[in-house]
Amino acid sequence: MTASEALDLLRPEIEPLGGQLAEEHGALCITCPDDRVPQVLRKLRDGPLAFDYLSFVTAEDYPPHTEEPAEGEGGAPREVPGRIELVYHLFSLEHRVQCFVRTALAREAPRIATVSDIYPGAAWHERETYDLFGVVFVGHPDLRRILLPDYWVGHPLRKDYDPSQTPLVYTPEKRWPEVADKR
Amino acid sequence: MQTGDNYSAYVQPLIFFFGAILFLIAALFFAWLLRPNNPTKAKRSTYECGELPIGAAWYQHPIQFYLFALLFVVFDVEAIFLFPWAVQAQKFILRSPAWAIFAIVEMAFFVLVLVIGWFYALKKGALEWME
Amino acid sequence: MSRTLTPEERAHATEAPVFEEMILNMGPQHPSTHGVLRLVLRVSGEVIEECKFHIGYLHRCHEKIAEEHGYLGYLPLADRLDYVCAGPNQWAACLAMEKLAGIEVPERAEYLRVIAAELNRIASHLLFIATFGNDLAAVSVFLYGMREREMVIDLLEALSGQRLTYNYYRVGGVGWDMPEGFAERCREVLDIIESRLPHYNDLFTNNAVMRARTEGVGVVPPDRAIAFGMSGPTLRASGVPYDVRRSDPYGIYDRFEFEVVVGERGDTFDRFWMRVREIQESAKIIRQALDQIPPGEIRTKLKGRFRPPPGRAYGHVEGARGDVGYYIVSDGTDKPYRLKVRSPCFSNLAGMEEMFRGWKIADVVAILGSIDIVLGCVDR
Amino acid sequence: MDGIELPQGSPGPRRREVELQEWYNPLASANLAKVPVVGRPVLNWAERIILSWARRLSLWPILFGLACCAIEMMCAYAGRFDLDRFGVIPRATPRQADVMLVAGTVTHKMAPRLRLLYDQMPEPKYVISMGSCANCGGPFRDGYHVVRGVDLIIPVDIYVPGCPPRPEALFQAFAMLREKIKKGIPPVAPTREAPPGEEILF
Repeated sequence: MTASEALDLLRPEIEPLGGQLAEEHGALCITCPDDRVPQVLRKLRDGPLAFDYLSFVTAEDYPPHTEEPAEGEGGAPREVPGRIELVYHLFSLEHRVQCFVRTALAREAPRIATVSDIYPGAAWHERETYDLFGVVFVGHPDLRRILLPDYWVGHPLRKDYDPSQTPLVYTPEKRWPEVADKR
Repeated sequence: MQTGDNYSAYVQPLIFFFGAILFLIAALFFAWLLRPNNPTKAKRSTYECGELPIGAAWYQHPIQFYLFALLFVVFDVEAIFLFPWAVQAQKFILRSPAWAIFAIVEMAFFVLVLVIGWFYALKKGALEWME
Repeated sequence: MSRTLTPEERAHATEAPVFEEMILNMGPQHPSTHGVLRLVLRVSGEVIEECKFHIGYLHRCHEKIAEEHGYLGYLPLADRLDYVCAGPNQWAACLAMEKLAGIEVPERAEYLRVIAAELNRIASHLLFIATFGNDLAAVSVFLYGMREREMVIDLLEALSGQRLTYNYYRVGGVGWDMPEGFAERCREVLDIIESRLPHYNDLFTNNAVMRARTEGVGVVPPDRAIAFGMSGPTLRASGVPYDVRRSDPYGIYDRFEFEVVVGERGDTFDRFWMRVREIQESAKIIRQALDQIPPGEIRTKLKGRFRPPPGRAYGHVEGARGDVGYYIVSDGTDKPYRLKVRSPCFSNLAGMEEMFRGWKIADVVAILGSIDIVLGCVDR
Repeated sequence: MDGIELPQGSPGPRRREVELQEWYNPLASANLAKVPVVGRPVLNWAERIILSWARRLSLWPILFGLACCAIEMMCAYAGRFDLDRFGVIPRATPRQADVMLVAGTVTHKMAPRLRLLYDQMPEPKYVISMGSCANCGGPFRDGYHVVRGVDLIIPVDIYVPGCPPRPEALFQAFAMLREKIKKGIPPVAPTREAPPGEEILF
C-alpha cells in the first residue's frame, strides 16, 4: 500500500483531531498539536492501517533565532520563539507503510504526555529523549536518565549545551593524583 | 620391640607422608616470603563486577542450596575413593579372572549404595528447585 | 501423642516458603553480558523476581559528534555503532544521505553493497554461535565459530583492507572494487561454511544439555515483541515475518529470491536456530549476487563538498541484529542538523526486562546471549 | 615519586643495574625484616630470576572488553591467532588477573568501575591500553561522555595503537610487556590508598 492511498484512508480519522497530513519521501507525515499526540497514536494503532510497530521517538532542538522578513514585505526582523520538535516514527507491519508523527513543544520546559501505555517500547525511547533533550514525559512509569550518569548536569543534544556544566573527575586537568607525576 | 620385627615396610609410606607435609610447608613459606604486600581499602573491597555491592550478603540462603552442596560432597568423596581403587584394580584384573570379578564386585557394591542414595534424592525431588 | 493442627497452624505450615530476597548485580564487567551492560536482579534463592538493566556505560555520543564532524566525517564512525556487523550500519547512513541529496547508485555498487552486507551478516552470526556456545559453557563451539569467522573476515579484508570496521560504504557507492579472484574464493568459503554447519548441529544444536537449557526458555510472545519494537532474528523467532529486506525493500534485494526465516515458539532455541538458518540464506543471496554482478564503475563522484538540500530523510537497513535506521535532518550545510540512530539492540533489550521474571540465574545467561546485543549499538 | 622516569612504551633503560622502587621489591617491604642478612641476596636473586620468569610467562588478563577492540581481542584469543600459547589466559575476576587489557572506549560512567577493578587486582599488575579509544579517546575524542585516554584513570604500561589494532599488534604488546618484566622494570605506579578527597565517585 503506497503512502498516498494511506493518506486519504486516514484523512477522515486524523483531521478532526487537528492533525495535518502530508506525504513525504513515500512516508506519511502527520503534524498535530502536542496535547493530541496520545489520541492520534491510539487511533493510528487501532485504526484500519494498524500502525503497531513504534520504531523510535526522538526530538529536534530549534533554538530561538531572529528571522529577516522575506524580500517582499519590509518590517523589523521577526523573533521566532525556540521550540523542540518531537518525532514518533511508526510502521505498519502488514500494510508496509511508514508514518512520522511530529509535534512542537515549548523549548524552556517541554512537557508532553507519555505514550508508553500505548506502545510499551516507547518507555526507553522517552527516557533517552528526556536524558539527551530534557523533554519531560508526564505519566512515564520511571523517568530517569538512561544513558548518562545521574550526576550529569544539562542535556547534551540541545544546541546550547556546554560540556563544562558537569563537574567531571577524569579530565586532563584534574588527573587521578598518583598518575599525574607519571605524565 | 623384639628383634626380628620387620618394620621396613612402613619406611616408604612415612617418607612419603612427611615429604608431602614438608613440601606443603615449604611452598607456603616461600610464597609468604616473596609475595608483594600492598593492601589498600579499595583492594579489600568486595568484588561485585566492578560495582559497589548493594545490600548485605548475609541473608537467609534457601535450604535447597544446602541440599545441592550435600549431594555434591557425597559424590565427590565417592570419586576420591574410586581413584586409588582404579590404580590397584589393574593388578587384580591381570592376576586372574576370579580376582578380577572380586575387584569389580567390591567396588560395584560401594557405588551401588551411593546410587541408591542418589535415586532416593532424585525421587524425593531434592534436585528440582522449588519455587 | 499427636494432636491435630489448629487451622492457623495448618495454614502457616502449608503456606509457600518465603525466601528472603537478595540484590544480585551482574555488573558492567561480566563475561556473559557481551560488553558493558549491568543487570540488577532481585533474586529469591535461584529464581529471579525482577530485573533492571543499566546501560550507558558505552555511550560514545554518536549523535553529538555527527553534528560536529559533518556527514563524511561521521561516516567511518557509523561502523563503530554495531561493530560486530559493521557494514549495514554504514549502508543505512549512506541510504539516508543519498535520499537527502537524491544521489543515484550505479548497478555494480548496489551488488557490491549486497555482497559486503551479507558477508557481514554471516560473520556476525558466526560470532553469535561462538559466543552463545561460550555462554552455555560449550567452549569448543567458540573455537569452531571463530575459525569459520576468520575465513569470512579474510574475504572482507580482501574487499576493504580492514578486519572489523570496514569503512567500505561511501555516499553514492562503495569504496573499493572486488579484487580479481574474489568471486571464486568467496564461493569456496561459502561452500566450506555450509558444509560445516551440520558439524555444528551434531556438536551443539542436537546436544541434549543445550536443548534442555534453551527449549521453552525465555519465550517472547509475538505481540509483546511487536509492542517493544523488537526487530531482526529476535522478532522473527517469535513468528513475526518482519524483515526490512522484504517489508521495506531497499537496494536491489527484490532481485534475489531468498526465504525470510520465521520461528514458531519464540524461545531461546528458536532465536539461535534463526541465525543458523540465516547463514544459509545469506550464502544463497551472495551466490546469486556473484552470478549477476555487472561490470561498471562503483561510485558516483560527488561534485565538490557534500551539501544535501535542507530536508529530512530516514533510511533503514536489515542489520544482523535487526532494523538499523538513520533519521537525518539537514539544513543545507555540510553538517547534519540532527542525526538520530535507530538501533535494533536498544529496542530488543528494552523488551527483555520482563522476560527474565521467573527464570533461574543460569537461564539469564542463555536468554541474554540469545538476543545477541552489542553494547555499542545499545548505548550509541 | 622518585621512580625511574620512563618514556612510555620504550623497551626500558639501557643501564644494566636496574634500581627497583621501594614498594615493588617485596623483599624491601615488611617481609625482608624477617629474613636473616645472609639470606637476602639469595632471595633477591630468586625474585629477579625465578619470579620474573614465572610472571612474564603467565600473564593473565581480565576478561573485560569494552567496545570494538574486544572483538579483535576475542579473535586474538580464538584459534587462529592463539594468545594462549604465550600463557595469556583471560580470567573473569580481577583477583586472579595480572594484566588489565583495556580494549575499547572508556566513558565517564565506566571510569569509576574501571578504577575499582584496577584497584582490586593484586600486585604486581600491568595495564595494556588497546586501541586508540583507550590511548587518547580516539575517533570519539570530542564526545562529552568519553574519557580522553585511559591513562587519566589508571597508569598504563603499554599502548597499542590501531582502531581496532590487529591481533598481531596485541602479540607485540605482550612481547614488550614480557621484555619489560624480564628487565625487572616495575609497573608504572602502585595502588596507593586514595587520598581522603579523592575516593572513587560512583
